[in-house]
Amino acid sequence: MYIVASLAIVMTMCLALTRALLGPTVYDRVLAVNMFGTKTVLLLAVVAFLNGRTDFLDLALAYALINFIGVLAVLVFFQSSRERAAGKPGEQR
Amino acid sequence: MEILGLYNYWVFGALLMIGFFALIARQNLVKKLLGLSIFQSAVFLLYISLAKVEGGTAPIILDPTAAEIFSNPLPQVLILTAIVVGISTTALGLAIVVRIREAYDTIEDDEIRRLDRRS
Amino acid sequence: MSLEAHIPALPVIVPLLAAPIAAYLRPRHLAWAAATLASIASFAIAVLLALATRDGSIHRYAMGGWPAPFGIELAIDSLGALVLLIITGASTLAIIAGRETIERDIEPHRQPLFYAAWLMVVAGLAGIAITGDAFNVFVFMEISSLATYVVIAAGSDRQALTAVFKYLIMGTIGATFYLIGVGFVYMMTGTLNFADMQARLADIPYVAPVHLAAAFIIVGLALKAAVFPLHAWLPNAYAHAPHAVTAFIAACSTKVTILVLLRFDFVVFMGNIAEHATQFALFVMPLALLGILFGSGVAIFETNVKRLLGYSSIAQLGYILLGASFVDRAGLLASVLHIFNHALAKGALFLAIVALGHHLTRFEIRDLHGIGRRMPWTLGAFSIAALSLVGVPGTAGFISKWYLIVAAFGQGSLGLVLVGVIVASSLMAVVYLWRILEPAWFAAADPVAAGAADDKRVGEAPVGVLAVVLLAAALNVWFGLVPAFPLELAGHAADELLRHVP
Amino acid sequence: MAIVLDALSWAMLVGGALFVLIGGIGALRMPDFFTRMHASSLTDSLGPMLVLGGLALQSGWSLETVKVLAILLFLLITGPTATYALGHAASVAGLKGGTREYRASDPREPRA
Amino acid sequence: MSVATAVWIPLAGALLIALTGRWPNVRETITILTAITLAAFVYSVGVEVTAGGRPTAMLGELLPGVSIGFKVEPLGLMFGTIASGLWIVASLYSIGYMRGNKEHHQTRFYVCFAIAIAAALGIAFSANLLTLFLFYEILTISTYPLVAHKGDAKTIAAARVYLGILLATSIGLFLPAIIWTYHAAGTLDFVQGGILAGAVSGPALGFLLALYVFGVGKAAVMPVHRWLPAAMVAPTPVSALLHAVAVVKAGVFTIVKVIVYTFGIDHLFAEPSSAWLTYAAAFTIIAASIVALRQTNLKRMLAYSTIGQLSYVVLAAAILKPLSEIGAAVHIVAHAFGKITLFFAAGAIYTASKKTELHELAGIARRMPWTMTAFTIGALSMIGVPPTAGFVSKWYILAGAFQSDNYFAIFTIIVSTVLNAAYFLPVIFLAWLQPEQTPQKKDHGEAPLFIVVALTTTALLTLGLFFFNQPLIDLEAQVVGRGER
Amino acid sequence: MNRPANSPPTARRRSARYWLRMSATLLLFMAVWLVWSGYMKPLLVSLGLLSCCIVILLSTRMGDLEEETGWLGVLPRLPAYWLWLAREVVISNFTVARIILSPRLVLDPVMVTLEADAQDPFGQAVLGNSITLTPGTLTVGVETGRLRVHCLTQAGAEELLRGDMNRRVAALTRR
Amino acid sequence: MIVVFSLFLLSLLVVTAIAIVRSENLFSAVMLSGIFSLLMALNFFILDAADVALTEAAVGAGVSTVLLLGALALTPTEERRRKRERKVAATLVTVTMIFLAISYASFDQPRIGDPDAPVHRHVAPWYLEQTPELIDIPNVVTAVLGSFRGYDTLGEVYVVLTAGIGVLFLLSAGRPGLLPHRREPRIESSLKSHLIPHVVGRVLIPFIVLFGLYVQFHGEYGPGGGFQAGAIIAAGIILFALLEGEGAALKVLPPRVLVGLAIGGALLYLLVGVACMLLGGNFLDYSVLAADPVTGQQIGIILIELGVGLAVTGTLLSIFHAFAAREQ
Repeated sequence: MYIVASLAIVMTMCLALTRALLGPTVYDRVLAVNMFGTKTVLLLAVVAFLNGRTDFLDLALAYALINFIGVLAVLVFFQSSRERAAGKPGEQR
Repeated sequence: MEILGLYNYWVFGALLMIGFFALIARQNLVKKLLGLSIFQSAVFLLYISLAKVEGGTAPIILDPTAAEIFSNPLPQVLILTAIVVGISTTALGLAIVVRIREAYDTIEDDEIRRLDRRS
Repeated sequence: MSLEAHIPALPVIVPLLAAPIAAYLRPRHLAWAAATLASIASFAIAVLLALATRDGSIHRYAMGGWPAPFGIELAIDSLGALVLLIITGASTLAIIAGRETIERDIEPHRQPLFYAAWLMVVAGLAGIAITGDAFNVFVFMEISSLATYVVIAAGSDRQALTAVFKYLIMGTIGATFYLIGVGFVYMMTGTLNFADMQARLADIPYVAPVHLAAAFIIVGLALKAAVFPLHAWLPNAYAHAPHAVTAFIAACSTKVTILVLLRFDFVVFMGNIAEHATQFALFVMPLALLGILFGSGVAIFETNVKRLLGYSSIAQLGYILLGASFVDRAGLLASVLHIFNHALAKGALFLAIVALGHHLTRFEIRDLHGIGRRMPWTLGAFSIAALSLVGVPGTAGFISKWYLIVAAFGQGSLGLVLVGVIVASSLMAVVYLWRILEPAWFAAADPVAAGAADDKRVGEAPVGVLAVVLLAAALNVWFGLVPAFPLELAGHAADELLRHVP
Repeated sequence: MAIVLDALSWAMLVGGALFVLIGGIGALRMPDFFTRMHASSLTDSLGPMLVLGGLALQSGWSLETVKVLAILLFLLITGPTATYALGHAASVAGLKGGTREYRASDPREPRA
Repeated sequence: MSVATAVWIPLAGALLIALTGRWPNVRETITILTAITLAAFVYSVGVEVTAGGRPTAMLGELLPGVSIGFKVEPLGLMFGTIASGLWIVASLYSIGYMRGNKEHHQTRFYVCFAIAIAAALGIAFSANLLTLFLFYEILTISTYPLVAHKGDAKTIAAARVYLGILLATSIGLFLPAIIWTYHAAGTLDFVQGGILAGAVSGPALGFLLALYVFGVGKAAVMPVHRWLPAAMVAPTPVSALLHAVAVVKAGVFTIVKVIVYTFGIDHLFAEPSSAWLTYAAAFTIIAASIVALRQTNLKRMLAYSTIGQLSYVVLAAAILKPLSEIGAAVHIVAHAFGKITLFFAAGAIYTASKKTELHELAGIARRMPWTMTAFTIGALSMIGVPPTAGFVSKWYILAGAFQSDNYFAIFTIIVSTVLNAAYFLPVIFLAWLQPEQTPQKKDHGEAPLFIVVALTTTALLTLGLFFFNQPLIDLEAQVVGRGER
Repeated sequence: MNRPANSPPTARRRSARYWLRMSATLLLFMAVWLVWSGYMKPLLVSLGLLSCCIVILLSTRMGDLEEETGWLGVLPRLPAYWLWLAREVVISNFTVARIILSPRLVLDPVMVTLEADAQDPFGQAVLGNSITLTPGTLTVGVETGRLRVHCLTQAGAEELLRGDMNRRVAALTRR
Repeated sequence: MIVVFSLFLLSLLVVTAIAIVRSENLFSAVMLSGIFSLLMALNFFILDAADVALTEAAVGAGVSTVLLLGALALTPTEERRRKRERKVAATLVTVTMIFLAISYASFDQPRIGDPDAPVHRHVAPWYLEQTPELIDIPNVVTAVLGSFRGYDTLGEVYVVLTAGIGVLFLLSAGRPGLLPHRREPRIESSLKSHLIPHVVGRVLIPFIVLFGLYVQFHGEYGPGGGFQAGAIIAAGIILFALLEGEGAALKVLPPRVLVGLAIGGALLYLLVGVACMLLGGNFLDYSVLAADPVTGQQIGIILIELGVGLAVTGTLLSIFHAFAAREQ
């Protein structure tokens, strides 16, 4: 059963990767990356059970906490590049 | 199955060469750095693949009396170090790229070369 | 345990201890002082080690107290001690001589960081020279490389940045190739210790991975050592680095990589791969010859003095490899000796450039016109070092060239061709150095040259700098007349390397 | 009891996997960015809930369970936040797709 | 005292000269005193050597089996004596010339001159090839600033040719030859009878010989002679140094020494592959003479004359007979005395009248009788007319050639003698018998006293060697290990 | 790690409420640590205590314990809300799944503006996230109490505007 | 069955790598490299390298994305591609040849997972056998990392420190101060105006830091250790900087403190080694730190891991601030 779950998750990862490759906008790619991240967390958890080493759930936990930072960094990046493009930095508070 | 046991090596080779290709054939400096990190990741994969023992598990011995098979800890240690080296190199490379951008206003290798020739 | 037992570990520990401290020290003069002291201390240790290995003994030190294949072992033989001597010596001289120019070229608040990076270079290179563990080499190679990128990027023009980026890419490729090679050898032997690898590689049924490993390691190290045709990063990196850095790096950094190359090839592969000696010779010798001719040839047409000397280094590396490619005692002896003597000559040349750098901002040949009238002592030292580079008798360069040609004669009928190449390259060296020296001594200062300062202010470099430069030149003469010490070390190094070749 | 729990956990695992997969398919099938985000939120909500819930049941009442639930909690907190960040960025950038503004007096479906 | 003192004396002199550069009189006094001290020292060594002693001094081992060291034997003693003795004369002359022409950088001149002398003595007394090579290179480098003394673009270009050829041949050919020898024989010491017997033979020997002969560029065997005419841009005392005192003498000395002590004349004689040397030397003699015939500039003519005369020595050495070796040694001395006289005369003419071209010399003997008398003696010595030194050496060379039935060499010597006469006699004729051209560049008399004294001395030496040659012959007979005549 | 000179000015005199909050947080962190760790060795527990103190210190410096973020007080009321939310999530998941799997994608995306009942930022954040968590609705902007919500279908928008979730969140985060 | 996974994930890795190289938008490439890193971590995990996977997670998902974006903010994001077919073709040929060589050699290499491969027969078994006895901690990776090959790890710390010094050195050019600082009030991007991320992020930060510390101190028992911990803690504080603005983060941990952490960590490690020397052991021989060698080893490992953690946190944060401070 773990296998089924993990296979489904891996399939979803493939789909997400396809989306990341297809784009078409950068937002789609970020979305795909985000999806990929959460799927990684799930897969790590499932595989930890599959291998019988549940003490490795720490890894999944780490991902759950950190993956989010990457996406927020992207947001800041978008915002700052927009500010730069607008030529009026800091205006958009 | 015998052949599949070598698949990791092939992926290692493929990744290595993809990274290498980006390093050589791409002009953008950030792209080169991305290529560099793929290049290094390939080596990580090689070492970690070496460490795997069939039916084994991560080398964390919670119960020394249980007769478990453990994967090889040594390559993992080496790669921990190598990952750190990789991120350090990338960080330094990015810093240089930022400075290059400030000095040349471009991060395309061929344009930089053209600017250098002109001066 | 007395302190004496720990001496093998100290060349690395001392700079590693001083580096972070230097980074945090204020004011900047303290940082310089700390770096200089650490450098001098390392040099003293290196001298002790060199004296200790004069009898051909190998000094081992088990890091963490763990025995060899399990823990990391330091193994200092005469080759390592010799290279260690070069590293620490070059660092000491360059950092003393370079103080004023660094003070001038780098903003005050960045100087402590610069000196910290400098010490990291020393520590990294020293770590490579003394370790007996293949992976440990990689770690210290990266410390030294990263730190080298930093100190080179301190160069004052923007081309320093592009040069250093290129170096970073090439250097990382080289180091990664090395790592792959080590991985393959590890895959086949299960160990990382050089000596252990050699012992275990003998009974391996499959050779293709080992061949591949040898290829990766040789190419990777050649890339880092700027062996022709993988030299592309070197000339610009030398040309645009701060002068003191060039003096330091040019004297030792590629040599250390060559040391690893020799260790790996002779200790690990030669004894185990059938015909590796032949392959090594067939592969390395043409490259060495081409490198000699190419480096010298390009140098003849180069107009920037520092880049010119960089190309000359490529040629000189060719000599070192050529000696090694003979795979006999005479060749290795010549090779190791040339590692030492080329470091002396190139180091002295670039130290003289540090001194000249007090008044010159650019180093096109025409910027040096007539500098001999204003800075006769400096240029005198430069000239002596140049003679040493050419291999004029009475200088250190002569000794190694002598041994190299003797070794070449030992190669039978091929020897004459080799001698021809060596001689031709020496003559080319005369030409490219002459292109600098003649106008420097005799020509009138070029008024168009933007780099030349106006006449009134130009005089000799400060006494301290001048003293270092003259010392370096004097060393070239000293070791040209009394070469017993490096000869002894080189002899033992050659024996030690050949011990593993059947 | 144990069998029931076991069966339930298997069911949850498989169901979760199914939802994750459907979300993935949706992310590929949907026509524009915002609608894709809706699909992906499928994989961020019920999918993890079921999968991790199944795992939690599997592991009985132990520290692992708590850890699994902690993961789930963090996922459920960070997931929507990340989605929000992305959606906000896209809408500020003017990405529209086929979206129209809602009008309360829509004749087709009178408000209750 | 160790024979190494012979090198240290001029070096110390150089240092003192450098330190006292600010006071010209002190500086020049030191120069002269050093020269005299050196000559006295060499004389003391000479007494020992003549008595059969071989004073030796080893400074330290440079390479295994090869030391930096000195060992005086007759050939070297002879060269050392010429160099040290003529240094006194040349110094006197230099003082007159440099002051007379108000040259700049005089301190540098004297310092380099002293270093060059030190190097020459080092070459003369060297115990092995490596030491010889070391001083050979020092000689090249220390004379470079002398050649480039004037410092203008043309001079520097010429000096570049000088240094380029000498350095290139020495590094490119001489050094490999030495290393080859070392590789083959395992030693580089100068040993009676040579060290290469049994080590190198056949065509390789001829090739090695070629490396030596052309590697020693200072011997100016064609085609590596180009540096010598180029170096004519130097001031006359320097030309004297180059042509008579040190440089070219060092070249031919090295060749003779290598042939005698490294190859061994018997070993070389037995090898047909060494025969080419005779032809090369002969070609150089004839060709240089013909070129000299076509020169219009006095110093250039003398330069080509030197090239020819040097090849006499090479030819003599190449005949490979004891008598001819003695002849070679004596010719070194004879040519030194003769050629230095000629150059001193040329310099004197320049100093007094600023004349350099041959056709300007018409009737000059009337204004400068001393000078031209000396010039005539020197020229006759070059041709080989008795009672001059040149006759003695040619006699021995011919005797050697007859001994080995080398008719080609005999023929060459005869033809070249005619050619020598053909380019020297017109000059003498012109100077003594032709009327003076008008208008004169400058109204002048004899050159300064220092110069006249110097050239008179050397002219007398040229004559003297004809009459008192026996000690020299006896000494050089030791070289080939025989007392016979 | 910490120097008094660099501390924010408020660090000098702390209110009683601060200490209360701090102890509560410390307890929470310690509990979390023990759950994660699972080792009861004295060394590890004391290291855990040390870690919690470090985190508290950092939190203080970041100003976490100064403001009324208020999420500590919400904890007791949370489970009930979660249960309700879980039900909503399941329902909407099925709805969206049906849409995705239908051969013809029947889509009618609309953008609505929702007035949040909850007044404090925390409540609004919870509301926003709850909306996003239920597939079919997606918060894309929060400004001055108004939420911009993207809905997959008109029906979803209607459902949202009915305000059930809005009310519950307001009740949850009310003090 | 796990093999199939492995094959699948590995293939995805290759696809992603190709996509990164082909992508002309650098931003997309960075996003894809995030995916690459996730896949890498999964592969490591499946290949039993939990520690490495955790490191890759901490570095790849958190730090390196942030750094790359920080750099991209200062550079153009579109790659200008010109037609250079000859170079591309030549490179492709070379690359293919090397690939073929590697593949050819692979047939002589031991199969992945083969328990009889030399790597599993020689040094590694000794580590697995001796660790419980000599060091007595469950995680053999940490034992090897901290003690058996502690010298390498010392080098690793210095590599990080060197990179940190280098980045500070490079990016402080032309402006005063150890870390480049700007005039107040500073103009910067932050997420203060974004309510939801702000609130959620602030709640999460203490947990991230706490988790980092947990990883730090449980390196002996499970996957983790100083480096991973340092990266996670740094990520937590970077999150604070993203939320509240970089200046606020600098107020919480001022530059001197950060650099002090980096340097102090490295020195701590080194000084533990020196202390061992002074106490009569070899460099980094922790056995002499306590009366009982095993306890000594444990104390030593905890101390050096702490050094690693401090150094990595300090360095990564310094690097982050250096990038963030470098405005155009």
